[in-house]
Amino acid sequence: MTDWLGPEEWRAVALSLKVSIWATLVSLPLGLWVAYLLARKEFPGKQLLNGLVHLPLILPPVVTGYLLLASFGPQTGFGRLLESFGIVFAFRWTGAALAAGVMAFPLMVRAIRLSIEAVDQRLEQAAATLGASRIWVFATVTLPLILPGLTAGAILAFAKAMGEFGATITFVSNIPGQTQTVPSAIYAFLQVPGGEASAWRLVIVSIVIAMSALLLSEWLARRAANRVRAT
Amino acid sequence: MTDWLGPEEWRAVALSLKVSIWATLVSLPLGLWVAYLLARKEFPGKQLLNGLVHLPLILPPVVTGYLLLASFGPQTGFGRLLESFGIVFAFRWTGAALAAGVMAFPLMVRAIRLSIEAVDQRLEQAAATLGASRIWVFATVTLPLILPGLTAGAILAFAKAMGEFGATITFVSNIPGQTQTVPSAIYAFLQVPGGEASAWRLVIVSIVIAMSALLLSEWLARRAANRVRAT
Amino acid sequence: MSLSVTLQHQLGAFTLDASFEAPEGLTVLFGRSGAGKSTIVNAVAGLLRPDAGQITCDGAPLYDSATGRHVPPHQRRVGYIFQDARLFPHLTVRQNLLYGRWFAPKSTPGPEFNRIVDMLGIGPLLGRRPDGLSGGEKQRTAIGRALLANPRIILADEPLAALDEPRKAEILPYFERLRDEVSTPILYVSHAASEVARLATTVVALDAGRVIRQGAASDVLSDPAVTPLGVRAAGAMLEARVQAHHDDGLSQLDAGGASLLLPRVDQAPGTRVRVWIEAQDVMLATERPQGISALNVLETTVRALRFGAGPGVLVQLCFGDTLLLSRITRRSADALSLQPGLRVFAVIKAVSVARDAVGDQPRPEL
Amino acid sequence: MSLSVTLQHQLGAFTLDASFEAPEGLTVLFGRSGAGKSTIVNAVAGLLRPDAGQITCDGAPLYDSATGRHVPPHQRRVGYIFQDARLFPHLTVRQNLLYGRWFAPKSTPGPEFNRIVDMLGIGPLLGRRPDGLSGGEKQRTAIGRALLANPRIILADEPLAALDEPRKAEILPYFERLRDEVSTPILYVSHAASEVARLATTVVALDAGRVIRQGAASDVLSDPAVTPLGVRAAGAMLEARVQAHHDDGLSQLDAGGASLLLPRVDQAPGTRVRVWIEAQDVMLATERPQGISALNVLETTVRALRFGAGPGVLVQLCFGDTLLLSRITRRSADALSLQPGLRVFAVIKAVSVARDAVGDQPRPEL
Amino acid sequence: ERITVFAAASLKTALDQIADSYALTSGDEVVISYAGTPVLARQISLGAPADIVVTASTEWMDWLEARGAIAPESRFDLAGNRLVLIAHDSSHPAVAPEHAALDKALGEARVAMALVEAVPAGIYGKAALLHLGLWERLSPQVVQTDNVRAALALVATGATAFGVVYDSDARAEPRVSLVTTFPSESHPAITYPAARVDSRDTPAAQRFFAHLRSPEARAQLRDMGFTAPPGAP
Ligand SMILES: Nc1ncnc2c1ncn2[C@@H]1O[C@H](COP(=O)(O)OP(=O)(O)OP(=O)(O)O)[C@@H](O)[C@H]1O
Ligand SMILES: Nc1ncnc2c1ncn2[C@@H]1O[C@H](COP(=O)(O)OP(=O)(O)OP(=O)(O)O)[C@@H](O)[C@H]1O
Ligand code: MOO
Ligand SMILES: [Mg+2]
Ligand SMILES: [Mg+2]
Repeated sequence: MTDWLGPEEWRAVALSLKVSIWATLVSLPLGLWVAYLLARKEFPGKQLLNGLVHLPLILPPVVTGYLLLASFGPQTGFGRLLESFGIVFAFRWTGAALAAGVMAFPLMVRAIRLSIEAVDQRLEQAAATLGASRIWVFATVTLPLILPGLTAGAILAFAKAMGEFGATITFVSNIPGQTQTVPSAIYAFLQVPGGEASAWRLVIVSIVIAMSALLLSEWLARRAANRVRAT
Repeated sequence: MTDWLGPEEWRAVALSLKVSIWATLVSLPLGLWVAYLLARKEFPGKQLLNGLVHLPLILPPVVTGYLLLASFGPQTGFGRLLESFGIVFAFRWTGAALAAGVMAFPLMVRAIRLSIEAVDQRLEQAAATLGASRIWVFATVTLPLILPGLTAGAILAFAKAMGEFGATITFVSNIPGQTQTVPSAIYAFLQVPGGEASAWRLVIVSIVIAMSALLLSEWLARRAANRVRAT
Repeated sequence: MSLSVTLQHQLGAFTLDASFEAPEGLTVLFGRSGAGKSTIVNAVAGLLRPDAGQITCDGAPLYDSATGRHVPPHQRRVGYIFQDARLFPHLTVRQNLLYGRWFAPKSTPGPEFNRIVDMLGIGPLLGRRPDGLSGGEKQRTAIGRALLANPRIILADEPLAALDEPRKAEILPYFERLRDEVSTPILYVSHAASEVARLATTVVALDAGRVIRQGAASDVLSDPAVTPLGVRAAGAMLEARVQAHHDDGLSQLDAGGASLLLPRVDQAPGTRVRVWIEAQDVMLATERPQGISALNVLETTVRALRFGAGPGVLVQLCFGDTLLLSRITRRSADALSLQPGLRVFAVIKAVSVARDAVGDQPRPEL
Repeated sequence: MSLSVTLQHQLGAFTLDASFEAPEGLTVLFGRSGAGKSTIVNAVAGLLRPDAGQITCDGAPLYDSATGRHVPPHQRRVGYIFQDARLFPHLTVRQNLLYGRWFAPKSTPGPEFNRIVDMLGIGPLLGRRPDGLSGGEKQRTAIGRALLANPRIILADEPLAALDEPRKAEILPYFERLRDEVSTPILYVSHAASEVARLATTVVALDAGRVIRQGAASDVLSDPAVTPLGVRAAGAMLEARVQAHHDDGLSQLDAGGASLLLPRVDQAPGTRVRVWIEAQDVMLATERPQGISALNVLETTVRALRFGAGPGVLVQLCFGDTLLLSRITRRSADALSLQPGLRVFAVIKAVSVARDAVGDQPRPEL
Repeated sequence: ERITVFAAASLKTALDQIADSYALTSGDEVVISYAGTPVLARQISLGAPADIVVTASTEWMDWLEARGAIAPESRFDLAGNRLVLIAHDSSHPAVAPEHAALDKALGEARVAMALVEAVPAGIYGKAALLHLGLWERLSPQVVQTDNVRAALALVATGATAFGVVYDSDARAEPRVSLVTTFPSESHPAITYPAARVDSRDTPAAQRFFAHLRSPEARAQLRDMGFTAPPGAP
């Protein structure tokens, strides 16, 4: 594989993996929390939160990228504030992870939310009567039961993150070795005369990674459905 | 609103609506069929079909656009064949609809599939014993029961189609009034000095349309869940 | 008009190997849980394809493993009444009722809509959706839906099991009417003795996938050798005629010449009814007891005794053509020196005959 | 060790306004469907917050609308046994059993794990997951799980309702043992008369959200004025002692001085048991009947009569301190000129007392 | 009648103006799709329905010509341009176009450029920086976009501090200031060749194509900061 892919292609693959894994892992706790809120709580602004979460799914990705740039860019107050803590997103791989995470977030939340909704709340009641506080109920009953669903959601998000392009290129541009993810590299290769061969190699790599992730996720989701039922 | 939006912006909105509505309506029967296959049938290659359906969700959209161009472009054999029947996709609004439909397809199928899986198959058995053949069972029992879920899936697909950018601009370019959808127009405006105002107006329009569609779809999905239960 | 079933089927460790005929009237398929009742009904409906056998309805083969024939469910014209009503939630009661009509052959007109609606008393519900109906109303609608599809046979798989007692009592009479007013054969699954007693024309007793006894209800049920539901559920079905209703809430019936006093039965004087008397409610005495609360003392002759493993004995009695079962202890049987031919008095408390143990009697075909 | 409940709560059109005490032992909350039983149990568990009232367990307030106190469920230390076992599907039986242990206060050690496992006979299941367990095994595990959380009170909401008869018979003895071997008070919901009869130390009868009667089980159940489950379920609970087992499958018991012959009971001679005798199985005679199959003829005195709307009469009888109920027709009552004080013979067929109507008797606290 | 033009992104402001005034006098409708040159070229080679194409470099037009996508006889050079370094800081002082001064001015800041391997503005820019000996050091700071106007937008919004764009772009955007103009010998000559697409030869397209050569159009281009095509008198 190292032979088959050129060094630049290889770097793009490595970067994309890093970006997608980070995007997935970091957004997972937040996704879990938001999915839980949406599945279980009633509060004012719930539909607004729901809309906000879905926004990246339906907004043009370029717009999402510009919104990110306008929020986290080095010129913005917020960007400077973060920078004083040593956190920089714009034109960094961290920004690519942020963009990928934001774009994959709705898919992750949808999947986790479904698995939470499938959990029999009577089991949670039973745990409460046995002495488990809210947090313990969540940790010992809800979480184990949604684990396959959670994993499925995370993997779907990972696959989506691997393919994210519009928001990424807008937010962090296309700096080889720093922010040039596989999709950006494919795009760049497609613009260079004779770059098609490299582009198609990367397309194959991303299809293979995404498809494996996807099949794994579907399989886990199906297992989840079988497991969560109360007994 | 006609005053607030300039004529070019207005044209982009009208085109995007047309493209998204067509994309949704035309892909709906196919989406229904595929969702039904995935929800109810076991056949060799099922996981392959499932992967294929999901591909646009996880592939870089630009790649999807290039694949479309490579399949339906006027230079290709298939493109010429279609053209001899008067069907042209590349660089036409029809192509924008195709791209949008392909990109939105996985979301549509996922939503419909869930609603089909929620239908109590014992109701279908009951219908069969009452004399309804497979097709009639589908038309008189399954279809009415999944109608809210179907609508929810269609609306989600519509919202996604409204935001589709990467595949569209690659497949049909960005020809004002012909293939310049709202996302392409936003992209174009963002690159014109002083074009931000127009861009943000279009962003607001697309957020409003997409959010309304989304809330409607969530509401329908919730109604669907309540309705499908056997009685 | 009859159903003939011969089936072999393997489900996991369970083997079904059953053969029976369901003639005119209502055939109750009964047996313990897991005996294979639902499997048979599903095979008749075509929802399950058995490994081997033949199913013939009215002469028409529905399934024949020899020829490979397997008529799909929607062409079988069976009216299946499920335990859970399975009404279509998106249709009104009227639309549910008429659902089968769309597909029923136009050539042979089915039962009239209004007649069925009246029979089931669901006129006021027609515009409503199943959602808001009570369990009993749902099940009545499901019965109507099956009937109006103009089926060649009605299948009912424990249609009352999910209902509570008052609801059961509400539905049972509809099945009696069905049996008496509709000429379609009915295959009815139950493991409740009282339902069997009240409804069955024919009884097919099933145990572990095999038919252990089949025949006319009164014969099978009064046979002390057949207690597929356990001795505690043994009893006899008496055919009787209502004679008079008394002011103190009792009704007088004539059962094969003997007079029975029972808590008020609903039928008008002159009506023929069937009465289910549980074996354990029948006490025996060698002398006519005096000064006792029990109102019914019948002079009978012992026909047979069946000693079981426990301390009880089933005693088959007869008066005229009528059979009766009594369950007493072995010790009493010895003390009374019971043996076939002995004349004994059967003592039956009026209140021990439950209201739902009295039902309309199947009428000969109209 | 007792529970005191006073509640007002509005649920749609339904108003709950109940107040009762559950002392030591097993208190059965019984009443028709919709009477408000589950609502009360959920309020005690803290799963529902009532509109007003107080709930005190063992002196500790769990809920008090006056002070606004509402202890959350996980701090109440109730052992709730649900109708559906609600075992955690991702944990083994052992882990399910030990779940409450994680959260139980370490200071007051709960029942010993092995003792509970032995008592419930679930030793062989410990390594398995709930998935593959039978209904009865699941329910036994659920009972163990509740016990091992070392609760101050056990709540059981129709824990047998979802089980079939053999399974019910399998679980009932465990609740008897619970009542007798564990000193925790138990609040047990049921609307099955036989469970009430077998298990209750105290009975709280509920109707339409109100407590209509509460007291010791034997008093309440033998009161002809209280028939919350309908007259057909009326009966009396006799306290008896097993005297001998005979070879012909009968057991001899002593009930308040009178001798009873019943189908074999499982307990050893000397054991105190309770026997439930349904009112409709008791026949009355003014003279001692001769030559009859019934083995039990008790000399009793009529204490009270209750005439209902139907043709029946409930007659309360006593012999010594023991109360008995008989249900006969009004006509017989007239014919026998029954009135309080009259001496009558109560005739009870041995076989009409079901096996599951005989249970261990609650023992005084250990 | 409608004429469709595919044009390099940097022509946006100028060509829009030419098209508007042309539309007023001729009554024809001119529809222009702007994108980075490689995107245009590739789409045209795949049959995009453009009547006229204007790229920002001769290479891509040669590439199209080699594929037979354009009418070779129609090809002519429409304009030239200068390459500049711009800053977001409106008061950034001018800097001489030489290694030391630029090195100091740019420091560690991000520089927005079009794709340096594919898009003409990026190719020219990389050549200029190479020429000045700055490429090696600067390349990790270079933020690449798919066309030059996207790079301009990054500087205009302040997302990057500097950018390499065309002089005409810099003039169209008031929020950027000119830092330096790269010497013309530091990069290949900037040429905007125009051609008619071979398969689409309508009279309206021919009329507008002719108009592009008119002195009026040239004047409008000149006003927008474009130069005469290299080698033109
Ligand atoms: N899919 C299956 N796989 C294996 N065994 C099965 C399957 N379905 C049913 N069985 C077994 O077949 C036997 C007969 O089942 P069936 O449902 O016909 O019984 P039944 O008489 O209807 O019982 P019930 O009164 O409980 O409804 C049972 O032992 C059951 O466990
Ligand atoms: N969420 C609710 N909204 C309105 N009414 C309710 C609600 N929950 C329960 N009820 C009503 O409250 C009453 C008491 O219900 P509850 O479940 O306590 O009865 P129950 O005695 O436990 O009955 P069962 O024996 O059927 O379990 C019923 O009439 C029921 O219809
Ligand atoms: O005008 Mo270009 O093709 O972005 O250099
Ligand atoms: Mg069954
Ligand atoms: Mg309840």
